[in-house]
Amino acid sequence: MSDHTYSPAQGQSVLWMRLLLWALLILFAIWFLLPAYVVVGTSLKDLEEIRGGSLLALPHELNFSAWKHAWNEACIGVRCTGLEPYFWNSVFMALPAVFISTLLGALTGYALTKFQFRGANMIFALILFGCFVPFQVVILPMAQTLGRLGITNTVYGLILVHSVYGLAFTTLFFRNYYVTIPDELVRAATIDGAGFFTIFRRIILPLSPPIIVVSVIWQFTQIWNDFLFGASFTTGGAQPITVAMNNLVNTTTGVKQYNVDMAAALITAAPTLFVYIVAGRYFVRGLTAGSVKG
Amino acid sequence: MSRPPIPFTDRIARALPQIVVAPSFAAILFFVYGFIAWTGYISMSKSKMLPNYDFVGIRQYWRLFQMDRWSVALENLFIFGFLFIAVAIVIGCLLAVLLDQRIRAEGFIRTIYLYPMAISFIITGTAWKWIMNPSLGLETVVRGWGWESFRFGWTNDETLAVYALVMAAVWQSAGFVMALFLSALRSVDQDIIKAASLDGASPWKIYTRIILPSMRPVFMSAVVILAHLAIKSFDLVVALTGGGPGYASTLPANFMYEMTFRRNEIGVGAASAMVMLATVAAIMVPYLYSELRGKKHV
Amino acid sequence: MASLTIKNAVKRYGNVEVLKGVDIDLEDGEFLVLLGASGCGKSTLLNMIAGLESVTEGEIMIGDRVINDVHPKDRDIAMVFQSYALYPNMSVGKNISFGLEMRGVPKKERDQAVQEVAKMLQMDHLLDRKPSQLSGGQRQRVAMGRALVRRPEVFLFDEPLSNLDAKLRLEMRTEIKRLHKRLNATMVYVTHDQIEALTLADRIAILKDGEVQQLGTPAEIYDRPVNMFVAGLVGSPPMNFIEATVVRTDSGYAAEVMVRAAGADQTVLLDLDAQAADVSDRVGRKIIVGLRPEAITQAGQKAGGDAQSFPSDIDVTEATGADTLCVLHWNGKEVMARVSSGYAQIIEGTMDFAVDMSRASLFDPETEKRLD
Amino acid sequence: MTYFSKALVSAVALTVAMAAPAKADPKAEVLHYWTSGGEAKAVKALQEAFAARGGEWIDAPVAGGGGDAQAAVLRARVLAGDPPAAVQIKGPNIQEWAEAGALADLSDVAEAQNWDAVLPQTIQDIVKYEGNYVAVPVNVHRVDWIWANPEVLAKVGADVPTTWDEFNATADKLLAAGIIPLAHGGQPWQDATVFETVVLGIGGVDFYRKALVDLDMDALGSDTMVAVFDQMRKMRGYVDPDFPGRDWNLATAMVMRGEAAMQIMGDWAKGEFAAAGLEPGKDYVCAPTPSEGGYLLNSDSFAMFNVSGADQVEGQNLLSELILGTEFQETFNLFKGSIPARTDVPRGEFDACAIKSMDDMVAAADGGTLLGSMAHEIAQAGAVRGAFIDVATAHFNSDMSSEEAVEKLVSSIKLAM
Repeated sequence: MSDHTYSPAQGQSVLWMRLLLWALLILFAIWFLLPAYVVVGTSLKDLEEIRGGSLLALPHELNFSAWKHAWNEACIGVRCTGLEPYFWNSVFMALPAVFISTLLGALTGYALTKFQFRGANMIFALILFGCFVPFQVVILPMAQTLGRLGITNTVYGLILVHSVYGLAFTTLFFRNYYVTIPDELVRAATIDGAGFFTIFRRIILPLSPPIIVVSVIWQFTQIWNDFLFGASFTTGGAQPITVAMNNLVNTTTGVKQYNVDMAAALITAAPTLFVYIVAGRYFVRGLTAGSVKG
Repeated sequence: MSRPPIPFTDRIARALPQIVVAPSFAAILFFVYGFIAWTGYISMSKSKMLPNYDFVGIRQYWRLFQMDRWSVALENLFIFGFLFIAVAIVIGCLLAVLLDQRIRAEGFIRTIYLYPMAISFIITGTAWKWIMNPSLGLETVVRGWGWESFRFGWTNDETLAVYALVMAAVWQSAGFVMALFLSALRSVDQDIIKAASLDGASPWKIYTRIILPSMRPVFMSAVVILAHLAIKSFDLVVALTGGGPGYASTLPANFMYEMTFRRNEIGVGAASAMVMLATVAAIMVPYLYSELRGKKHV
Repeated sequence: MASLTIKNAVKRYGNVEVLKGVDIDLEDGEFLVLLGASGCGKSTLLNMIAGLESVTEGEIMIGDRVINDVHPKDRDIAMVFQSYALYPNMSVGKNISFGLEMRGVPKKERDQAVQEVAKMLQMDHLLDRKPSQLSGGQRQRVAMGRALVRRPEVFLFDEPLSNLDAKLRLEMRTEIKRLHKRLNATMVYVTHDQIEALTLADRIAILKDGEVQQLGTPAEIYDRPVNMFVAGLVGSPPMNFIEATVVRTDSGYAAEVMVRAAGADQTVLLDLDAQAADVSDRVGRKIIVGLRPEAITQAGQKAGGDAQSFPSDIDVTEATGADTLCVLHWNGKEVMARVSSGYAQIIEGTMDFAVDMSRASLFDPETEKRLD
Repeated sequence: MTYFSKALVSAVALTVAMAAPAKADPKAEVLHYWTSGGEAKAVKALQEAFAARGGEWIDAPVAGGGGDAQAAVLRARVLAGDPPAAVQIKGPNIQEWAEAGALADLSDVAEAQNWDAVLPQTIQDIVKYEGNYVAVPVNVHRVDWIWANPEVLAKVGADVPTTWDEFNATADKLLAAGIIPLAHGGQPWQDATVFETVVLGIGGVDFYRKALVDLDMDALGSDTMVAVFDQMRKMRGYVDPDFPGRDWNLATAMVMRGEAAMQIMGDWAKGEFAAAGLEPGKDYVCAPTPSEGGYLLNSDSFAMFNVSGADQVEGQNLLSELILGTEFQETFNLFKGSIPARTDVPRGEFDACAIKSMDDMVAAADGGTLLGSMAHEIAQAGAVRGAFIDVATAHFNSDMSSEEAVEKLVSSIKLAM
């Protein structure tokens, strides 16, 4: 809001305000960057340097050996494969789960807002409450269910779990976004002869990219970063990367290899970081477009 | 002239919205409410190592509330939840206002503020654990600069450990709150701001009296999202403090996990879960009610 | 082209009755306007005709086909919405041809039909634009084009002009009138603007609280409103309602009114002899005399023998150009009179006014119904 | 299904079932939490032995917290009806799982390998349910050890203490010399480990048995217990301020590097010394924590769960045979720092600490001073152990008075029983 006019006498104080503003911005930036700096810095040092130097010191040289070690050499239990296979486990788990939960959330949000049938609000409230269920609660009954379905310890089990518990959030996002789309569009299309799915595909979906971005980023982050479900429902080779990373960090032989641990943490966080850095802009924009106005 | 019967395909077409919602809703009914009901029943059973269906009434709740660990966990949840939500909103709001001053490199700075949201609590916790480690982390560094009395080993102090949780959680979520508020600031009607500044209101007044109050819905969204993070906080505790020192920084989610899986006290675990859910419901149900009531169709 | 019949249409949401049994018969090619304030049920009725809302009770027929349970797309209707409801992601051409595409019309025919309609509405140069690049008037045309291209049996309009500015609204009103003449199609048009209703309609149905108050030609509605609600809704400025006591006179009956003249209240007897209504049993009791502003005008203007004239103080005058409105005080309330503009200079003072009681409507103060 | 195809299916099924025991390659999914240091090497040795006999080993490590995370996985898998073949569980947990009907009967292997003859009675009690073997013991750990760096002790002219008074005196001297007396990791189970050695030392064997094994309320609320907490308060003073959250092996590393003088930890700590190439008696010394001949026993074991499929059953049998075989008992325990569960393993390769442990165990068994560890889930399982740990750790990590701690102990144990 800087389009106010100031009198010359205020010029001095404007300058001071500007300085203060930047000081605050930079201070917060340091606070936000500190952990990243520590983690990245340490991952590039060798063990000698870590023990000898200070946490905040810059690495002497860029040494990527810890990264390589974490990626495909480090031992997790008795398997010395590094994080690589688990990385792909996570990819094969996250992509379908993000897709399914986003699609179902979009369809549900669309049906609940544009076809306000009896009880639609009640159904929405019931779905929404699903956002707040602590996941520890569902582990045991979920284990039984997965067992009945015969998908224990498989990536399909995790896809199911993440799709179901992501649904509450995606429905919330899409519902709040679709509320802002005029109902008349749907009515016009109905009279034009378009059916439920045609309207969704031809009218609603083309208007949805902002909220799809929000939903995909949110879901991808949640699912990729999940530890509890991954740790409870999978073992060994089927584990997602977060669990493998935890095992790797806790698999020590004599000396704690901080640099490898840090590199492993960074490799684990890399995809979500990438998504935020590349698409963060659209995330903010998407929030403006819909979920905020709810 | 008699009415023709409704063709079958038409009937399907008309019921499509319900048909489409049905699987999702059924899934939620089963996987959320079914499981809650199951947990509710188990909380009144004498389940120990494995679920057991012998009914014992409220005995597990009685035991739960006698446990020291539980009262600590519950108290921590209130401290943690309140501080986390309040501080994250204050900082998020402040950052949004700062970034709204048409500064250069806004996109870059915004990314810096937002990136922690991308990181899992496990990694956040681990990184802050290192930084707060008295001999390895920031404390030694700052003392090395000459500030001898500097203390940052919060995780190792039983009275400060829960604040360490707050700090790490705020670090992770403040950027997200900022994004919410920033997008709301951007959608405020510019005419109102012009009118206010013509009326002679200072920028500070414009923010505090006009813009921020108009963002009530965003404020509510932020509270709801943060509250859900607070209630669900589990990984962060595991990675940052391990619930310690002792169990000084344990939260209900951790308590539940410990009881259910480590102590062969599934009944008590389920009882604690039900208390958590009741807490959530006490906050959420009035909110949902007021939110949705206003939006009923004509 | 087809007729439209609405038989005892009822709409309920739970316990709330939004429409309480509406009967309307519309002939082929007729233009019906549904007029009423917001919440009166007019849009609900339109949506029921369109098939966007279900019919709780009663029947809706197009031609001799009951369409209660027919899907909107099979009703052969087209609708123009208040917000235009243009598909933001499609170009103007796509917007117009979407309905044809859904009906499986081959591409070539679609393109041809779009071209035709675009020409008719003078927007052939806009076909490749997106709705966001259009002005309000242009969007309105696209919305019309989308309805026209399908050549439906019934056109439905849901307050299509209310988002336009005054000048465009006039233009589009004429345009719609012209289209109706040219296509000779059955049209149902919802509005809360009584002038639109009067200018466009063959017949007007006035709704209040889910009930049709009056269904008739614009002239019937204007001249012989069935109750005070209808009388007050149609006409601008609205009809004056003057509470008066019925008295016996030598010639018959009159309504006694206190008129402010030269600073004091004078008793004036408004002659009721020209009225069809029988007021003999109301002597000594109150009735409501409804007078449109144009029935009160400057003395000497009206040649008709029915007019009676008397002086009245003018409080304020409002010149509209064509004529001038004067605010008078009768019975301690404001009354509007319409005088020709030659008298516009009179700002205040006392003037002789003539009242044409043959154009007056009488209402029962209790039931608010017309006395006939 | 037609009658014919039904018949066909059952015929095939029968053939498979009959053919399977002879043909199936042994296969076993092994759920364990041995991911650190010597443990990781030890488990690798087992896997290699298993593979050498043609077995397919499906590794399912769950790192962290001495099996905290594993406990969730195990329950999830059992409830899903798909338990892993072999799971690292121990102590009373074995009895509880057996009672739930989840464990397979290993009597056949046990008879063939004559387990009754080679296992000490205490161990047999742990791994048998209603007289049948349901788990295979891997080793015996002694918990009440002090691991010390002799060079550091020499700096203040001290030896490894043999009484708690001596311990305190030595520690005070070390403190004065600016050395951390006690390397300790602030995890609840580590606090409890120190706690139980203090109970054994201050209270004696009988007190330990009454309080920690039999849960005698008088003993739990006694003045002796107050004295135990007094000593714990002193111990807290001997620990450096960074201890919360530290893993035990990092504490061991502090002793190796001479940053700290002693660590109270089970003999798995020796695996860390060994992995670093250090030698007992020279680079480090081991001595029991002060007590009157007590021996706190911890024993790791693998329980075999009820699984379907001939290959998995075959895998369980092979695994059981290997685990209790002399060869594996020797190699594994050399890596792990513990001593073999069976008594007939050649002692030649074992170091002085292990030999002492073996001798002490026999002596303790004879003298009735062989006790199960509470902190390590031998004396008590789940809830009661948790209650002990809660109080021990709450006291150790706050300024709670000893009297208050005793009160809490009594009420918590009552609640958990």
